[in-house]
Amino acid sequence: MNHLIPPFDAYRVFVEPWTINLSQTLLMTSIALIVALSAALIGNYLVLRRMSMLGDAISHSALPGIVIAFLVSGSRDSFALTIGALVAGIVTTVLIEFIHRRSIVKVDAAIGIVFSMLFALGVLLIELVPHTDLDPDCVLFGQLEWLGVHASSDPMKALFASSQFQLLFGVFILTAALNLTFFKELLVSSFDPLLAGAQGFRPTFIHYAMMCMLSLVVVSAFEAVGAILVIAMLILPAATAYLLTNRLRTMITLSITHAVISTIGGIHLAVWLDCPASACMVIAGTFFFCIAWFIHTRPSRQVDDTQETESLTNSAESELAPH
Amino acid sequence: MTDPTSPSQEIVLETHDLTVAYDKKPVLYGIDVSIAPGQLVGIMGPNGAGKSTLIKAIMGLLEPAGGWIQIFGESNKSQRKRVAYVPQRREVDWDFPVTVMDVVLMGRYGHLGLFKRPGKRDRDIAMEALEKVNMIPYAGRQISNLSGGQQQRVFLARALAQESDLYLMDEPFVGVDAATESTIIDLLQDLRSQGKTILVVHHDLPTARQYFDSLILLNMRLVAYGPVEEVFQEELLQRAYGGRLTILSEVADATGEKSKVDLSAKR
Amino acid sequence: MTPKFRHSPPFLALLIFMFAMPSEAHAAKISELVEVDLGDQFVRFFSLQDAAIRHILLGCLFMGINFGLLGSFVVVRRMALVGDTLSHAVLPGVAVGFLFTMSKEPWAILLGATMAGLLGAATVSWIQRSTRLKQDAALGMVLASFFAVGICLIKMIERIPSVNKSGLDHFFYGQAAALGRADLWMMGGTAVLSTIIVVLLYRPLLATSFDQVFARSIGLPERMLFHVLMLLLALAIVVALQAVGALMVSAMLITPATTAFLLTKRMHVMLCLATGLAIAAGMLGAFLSFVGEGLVSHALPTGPSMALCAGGFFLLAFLFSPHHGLVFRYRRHLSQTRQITVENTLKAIYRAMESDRFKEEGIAVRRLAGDARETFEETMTRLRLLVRDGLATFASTRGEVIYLTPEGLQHASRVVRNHRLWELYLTNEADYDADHVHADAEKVEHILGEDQVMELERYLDYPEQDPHGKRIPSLRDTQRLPLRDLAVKEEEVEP
Amino acid sequence: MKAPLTFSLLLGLFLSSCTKSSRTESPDVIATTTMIADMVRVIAGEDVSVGALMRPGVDPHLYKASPADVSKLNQAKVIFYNGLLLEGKMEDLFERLAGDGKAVHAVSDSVPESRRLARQDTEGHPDPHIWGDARLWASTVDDVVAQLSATFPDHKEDFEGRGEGYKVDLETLHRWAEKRVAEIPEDRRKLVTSHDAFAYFGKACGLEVVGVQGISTAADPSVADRTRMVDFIKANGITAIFVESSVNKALIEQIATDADVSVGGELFSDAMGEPGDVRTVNGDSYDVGTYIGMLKHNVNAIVEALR
Repeated sequence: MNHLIPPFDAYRVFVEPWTINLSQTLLMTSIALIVALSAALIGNYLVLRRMSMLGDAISHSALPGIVIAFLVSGSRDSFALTIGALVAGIVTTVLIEFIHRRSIVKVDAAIGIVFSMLFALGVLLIELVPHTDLDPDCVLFGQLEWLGVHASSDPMKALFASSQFQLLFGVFILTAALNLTFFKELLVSSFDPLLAGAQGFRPTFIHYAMMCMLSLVVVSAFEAVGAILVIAMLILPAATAYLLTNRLRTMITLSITHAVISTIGGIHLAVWLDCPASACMVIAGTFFFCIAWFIHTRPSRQVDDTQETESLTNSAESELAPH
Repeated sequence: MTDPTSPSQEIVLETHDLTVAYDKKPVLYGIDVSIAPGQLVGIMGPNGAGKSTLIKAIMGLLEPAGGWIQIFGESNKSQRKRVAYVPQRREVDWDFPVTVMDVVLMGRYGHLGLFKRPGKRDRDIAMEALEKVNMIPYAGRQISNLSGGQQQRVFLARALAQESDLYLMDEPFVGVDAATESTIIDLLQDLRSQGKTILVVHHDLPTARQYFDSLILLNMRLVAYGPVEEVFQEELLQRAYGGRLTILSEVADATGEKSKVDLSAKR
Repeated sequence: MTPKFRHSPPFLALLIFMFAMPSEAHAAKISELVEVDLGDQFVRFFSLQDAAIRHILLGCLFMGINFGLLGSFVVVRRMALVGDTLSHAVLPGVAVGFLFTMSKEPWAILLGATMAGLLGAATVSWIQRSTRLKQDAALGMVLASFFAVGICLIKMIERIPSVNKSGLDHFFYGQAAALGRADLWMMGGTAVLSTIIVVLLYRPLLATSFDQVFARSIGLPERMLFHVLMLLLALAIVVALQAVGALMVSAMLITPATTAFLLTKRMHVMLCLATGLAIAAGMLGAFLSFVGEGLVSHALPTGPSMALCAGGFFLLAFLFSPHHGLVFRYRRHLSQTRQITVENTLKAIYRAMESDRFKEEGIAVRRLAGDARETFEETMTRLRLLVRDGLATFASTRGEVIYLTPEGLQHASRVVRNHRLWELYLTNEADYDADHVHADAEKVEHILGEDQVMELERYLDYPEQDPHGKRIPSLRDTQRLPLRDLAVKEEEVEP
Repeated sequence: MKAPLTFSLLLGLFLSSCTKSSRTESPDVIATTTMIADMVRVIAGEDVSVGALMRPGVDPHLYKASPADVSKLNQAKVIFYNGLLLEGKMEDLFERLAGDGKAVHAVSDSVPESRRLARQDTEGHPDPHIWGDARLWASTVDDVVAQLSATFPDHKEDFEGRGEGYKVDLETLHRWAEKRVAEIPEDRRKLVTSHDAFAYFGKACGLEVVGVQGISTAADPSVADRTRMVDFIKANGITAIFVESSVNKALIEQIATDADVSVGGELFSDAMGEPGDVRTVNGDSYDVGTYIGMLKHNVNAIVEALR
């Protein structure tokens, strides 16, 4: 068992990262924080709009985009690949919306079909087109650790100069700015699209703008946390905050707090367990979610039993008549 | 067809030959109404008669398949700020993390435009609206902690905060307690006395008579429109509620089924 | 079945190629070493001489049964993404299964994975029940959290010395091409189990999937049934995962079931159809990947081919399904638009003839164009449609004059009759203003059926005139032709 | 009330543990794969501490780093990696570090273009599995010695001496391997494995190597590959095929069943065995946790199965 879980050594876990390994911790933490914060900000609306799994879909279907970008640009240059992934992400959301709107297929099935088909297409393309040696794993699994490795005397300066940091930071600023500027539009179109439409806010446009942001966040996070763990970073902070508060503003603040503490907690957990930091961040986030789950009491409902019944019945399959 | 208002008055809402279709299946046929200010109008009819559809079309949330709608003599979309809408309660997610105050403030968003945030004045207006519906003590509550009647009052307060001239309400009396019902109706009458116009989708025949000035009887088409006393006749009600005209609904089904008859096909 | 085709063509081709091979090559991928030919591959696939092909086809059969049946329930319950969640959530189970025996015992790993899958499904429903979080958030959280725990566990296992633990994470990269007898036994077992349970519990499962509250109210153990479904699903996914990989699980679970959902409205039909589609997609994918190499001279991976075949079926259903297919809807739209054009043209001719009191048999095209306020050519285009349908003829001798054939006249009478009856109906019975009815009748005249018209007529007490005072052609007019009769009748109507 | 209590408890625990523990030692030299680490360890001897990032039995394609690995890299004075894209995206990192002036050295740089083998499926990228050829591997020793000497000049002579000794060992190993492979009848010198990791090995020992998959272990092979491989095995009368320790075994095992041949054993391709795992074949004992032991294991397994 000692091999499995290293003994807890407070000095190694808490002191070393901030003393002898200071610069590496700073590098990793700053990147992880930026990613976690952008994801948490957009995640709030995903959870409220019941579209959490779109993050999963986009992260899978980025593969064909990356392959095609690789074929077109002929380089492994991360900028080109990011653009490819981004376009694929947007195509995914458009396709999902198209299938969902133009047929009786439900949203969840549309998501599942679109992403699995696009992923299959990506794998097939890799095999079909000669001279690609892209590895799906390589593309979709990121390593936060690599960003912590440094050689220069002033690692932070080198970090700020790196294109990857600039991309992530830009995405973060954009997400934060849009969140602040369009808070009320996002709020009203998520809560009551009819009212938003009646007030002339164009909920469809807001939906697609949000999907673009989501693609951007997911794709830019690939290198840092990988395709699958970014889903957790989208959903966990929002879900945790959602259990603890009844106000969107507080929810956003709490989700940011969750993102920050699970990032820092996760990095220390990773030092202790000697495991990948991104996975540990998710585990820490899950832990905080469980705490919130434990302490949260379901708001007392006076009348809503009927309402719940109603919504449950509504969700039943009306098209499918028992014969 | 009788027009309950004198022609000299400004017309708040006018629809002409309004036909609305859901997924190309017509739900409303050729509706003609014109409503004068200061009216409390009930919209009544059996289930599936197109009551909510009419309201959504007036709000510009549904594109009419034929005919037109004018609000204050102009296109309905340009007059959005003058129209307030109270949706059915089940149309929103009551678990959404917003407080009563937040919801009422949403009523101000249409006036704020894209970049502005609600300011002190908006808050005052929202408070005032809450006061009118006796919901001030609940201002900080999350909306899922409210009873059905309270939720309805919140929606009403939101509509009040919109400071509109035309109010469209979709079944505000469904699932609310008697106290709320009387609060709401008092408020509506108060609004009417201020010269506002209110259209209310309503279900209950007995109360309709005492609540409204005029009634729109719908059953896919306009059965009757006029002052309550005129409309409240056995024969008209029978026509609205006594089953849809079978052929009309059959044809509606047929158009829905063959959905692609282009309704605007060139003649 | 040992191969008896010792000297079959592919074998010979292979031998020849072996001798021609450059001697200095020291390493190669098999697909570059051996060229194959389209025809040979084709014959070979259907001869079933290779264990590989027999295995993959059997695998498709079992997987199709599993995923078709379970996928249908998953899709109608709107939890299509549970497949994706479970296929990621099993990772910690793989690690725990390994830790339990400290070796890569397949049974321990399978058991651990199934347990983790079940735990994941239970967590999803637990989160949904005890919080106000919705299903999508629960699914996403379970997917990523379990996966993260799995990654960490596997990293920890790497540190255990002197145990052969390499390749634990290969659990996810099941390769369809590597399907073997052991996989087939397990897949077959789960397929039989799923079939038995779905058949036995069909009605309760249907009831709970359709309306959970109702099912609970009539005393069905709704939660138990859900867990039975999840257990079957977890088993099916785990077995399929190590055989064909995570991608295939997500794709094959949802896609055929959704395709079936587009094609039928009956649950039992949907179950059969989904199963059939899943099997067909798998087999077709295997076939294409096998034969396709002859075409592109490159290995087509089997798993993605199968997934894309399932996607192809979905696309076909999406475009061509009789009720919902986009293309059919569009085609129907086109043909209806054409029919409407034809009928409107007929009506215009009828009206022109009517205003002449049916004295002239032919109508000048210019006049029609003038009535419709369109150019001569536009009118001619419309008239040519009539001629093509045999409803009218041009009189070439007297310039551009159009004559209705007897069929054309009948058809025209029918349309006009529909139009006028409907106008009358709306005015009399639906309280329409007279100025509204025309537009509506313009739409309805094309879709009124024979029965509806008769009913209308009876309802209106066999009227003679429409609200505008025009004569409504009678049923007999639409069946018999002589134009002179019409002219006579027109005279009678005139005061 | 509980929070301050918990906090002080935690703080107490934290402070008490501070005093007890000492700084964790980090190796001076870091190598990515186990093969490189072994070579560097032999050359460095006791003078310099050497660590490996990847653990035995870990497929480099699926390797995931932890913060400890990062601090190892950051504190290392010299880093050795294989190069030629064996480490995938990590190579971008190493190039960046090299650009920043860190002593980072790709072992494959010592292999001249002419001796690099092209990969069949990807143009322009040579095959990275250079350790398969003991002589080629020996040719990288000089550069490793030079790199180590540059960083630790005090031990220059020791490094050189041990480097020369290792080269001799590798040469001996190569001759031994050639001799062993010669025991296989010439027409049976065909090595069938999961993926293309044995090209250098095959060339060095005179074996013809055929892999089911290409270089990447994560690619999805097709059924046609399986049937073709079966044909190939039957046509050539091959008696045994081989699984690799770090690659999914299912496909090879299935092919063996299909073609009715035995699985000759497990070869180490992208990672070595556990240190201390000593095997004895024909009275010759070796530790498969070392490069020489690993190669001997592979050769013995192949020869015993194909002979």
